[in-house]
Amino acid sequence: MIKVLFFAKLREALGQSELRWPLAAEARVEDIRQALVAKYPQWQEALCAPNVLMALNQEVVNAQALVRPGDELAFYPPVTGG
Amino acid sequence: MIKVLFFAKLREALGQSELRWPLAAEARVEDIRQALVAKYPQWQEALCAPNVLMALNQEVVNAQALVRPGDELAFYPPVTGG
Amino acid sequence: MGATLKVQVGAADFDAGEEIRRVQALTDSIGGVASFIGAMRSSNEGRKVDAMILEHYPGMTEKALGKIVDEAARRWQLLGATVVHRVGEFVPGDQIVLVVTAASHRGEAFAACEFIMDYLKTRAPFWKKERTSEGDFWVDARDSDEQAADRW
Amino acid sequence: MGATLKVQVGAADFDAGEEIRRVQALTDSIGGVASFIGAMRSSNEGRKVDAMILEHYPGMTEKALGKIVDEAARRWQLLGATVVHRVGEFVPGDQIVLVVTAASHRGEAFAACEFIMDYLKTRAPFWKKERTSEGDFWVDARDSDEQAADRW
Repeated sequence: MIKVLFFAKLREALGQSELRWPLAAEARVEDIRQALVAKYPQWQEALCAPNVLMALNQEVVNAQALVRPGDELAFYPPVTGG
Repeated sequence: MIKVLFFAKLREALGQSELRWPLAAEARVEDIRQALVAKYPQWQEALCAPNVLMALNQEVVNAQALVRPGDELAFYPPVTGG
Repeated sequence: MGATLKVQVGAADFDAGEEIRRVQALTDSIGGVASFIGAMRSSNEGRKVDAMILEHYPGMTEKALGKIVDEAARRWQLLGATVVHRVGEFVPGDQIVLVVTAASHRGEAFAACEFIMDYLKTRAPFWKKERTSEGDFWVDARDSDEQAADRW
Repeated sequence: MGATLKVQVGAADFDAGEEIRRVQALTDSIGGVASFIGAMRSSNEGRKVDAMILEHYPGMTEKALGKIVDEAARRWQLLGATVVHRVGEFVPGDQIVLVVTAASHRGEAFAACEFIMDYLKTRAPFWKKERTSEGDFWVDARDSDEQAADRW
């Protein structure tokens, strides 16, 4: 099991801020994104947009990073703080 | 008559902070410096040092600027504020 | 000597003068303290903004800011630094972010302060949503912010 | 809109927080306020300094600072700026100079603040004399300050 988080515009587009996702063995971030889209096809456009960023255990990663059971994975749009 | 001012290290080297200098017609800053040195030869080294700066009526000028009766002329070393 | 670094994220407003004083008091080796306050403006790109909501990623925000400040302290040998970033709802004129940096000389303090702001703008997980008379809109990331961060 | 610019030279200490607040309060078009405080350090180029005397050219100082601030306001479209420069005798830790600049965006506020400091260091008639256990010494102008001013 992993925790998956969505923020800001992406959170609103998906209508969801957090979910638990079954994960028995390690997988790439991109594999998990594709599995999410397979289950929720209406997420395709927002979740696979080229500007979507990813953080694994609160560190920025790219789509090839390895996710392990127990990890926290986040998807979010470009940041606009400050 | 003009007012001549000296500041900081230059003031200490000349042993003087201010003097009145007779000026009947306009003259260049350099002419006044040479006249001062003619009267006070011991000022030569400090007053003619290449890093000495000049201000005429509180505006930075070069040695060719024209001084008129009633003006305020200042000589001082490179500034070190801030 | 290690630098004293502080990062704070929360809804509470800050007192810039007080935060600056704390940094100044760290050591009398400090020759320069630079600071920056970001505030909410009453208009953005030509449209009037009534309010703003700032969302963040709790936990990651503090880590990301901590890393940025550590990096600045290392690069410019800071003697002290403080970052306070607010979250929640804002109206025009409200303070949003404060960065204070202290170093022996002004060049280091200025560079570190600007670096922290540029990195924070492009690397810390905050998102702004503007409330206008025509509805609520998420603020788009600016290319100019990305370019500013790429300088360093 | 014209910028509100303030220049103050005197012996009195300043409250940076208060000066920043005054600039912030000018208009809610302000998106960024940059500031810098220069302080007296306990050592300079390796030698311990017990006290410092700051001499200036009354009258010209205010004019020179006014011109520098006007130039900064024009170049970076400032919404407000304040410069306070103290004179007299100082001990380590004492505040010497404060520069505050406000603009719509942070880049302009930072650039103007650094420009004012760089110009002030090389163009305003102030002179520092350091008091050490080996006697009093006039501080020499630094080439690095001249180079910093030449950037702009």
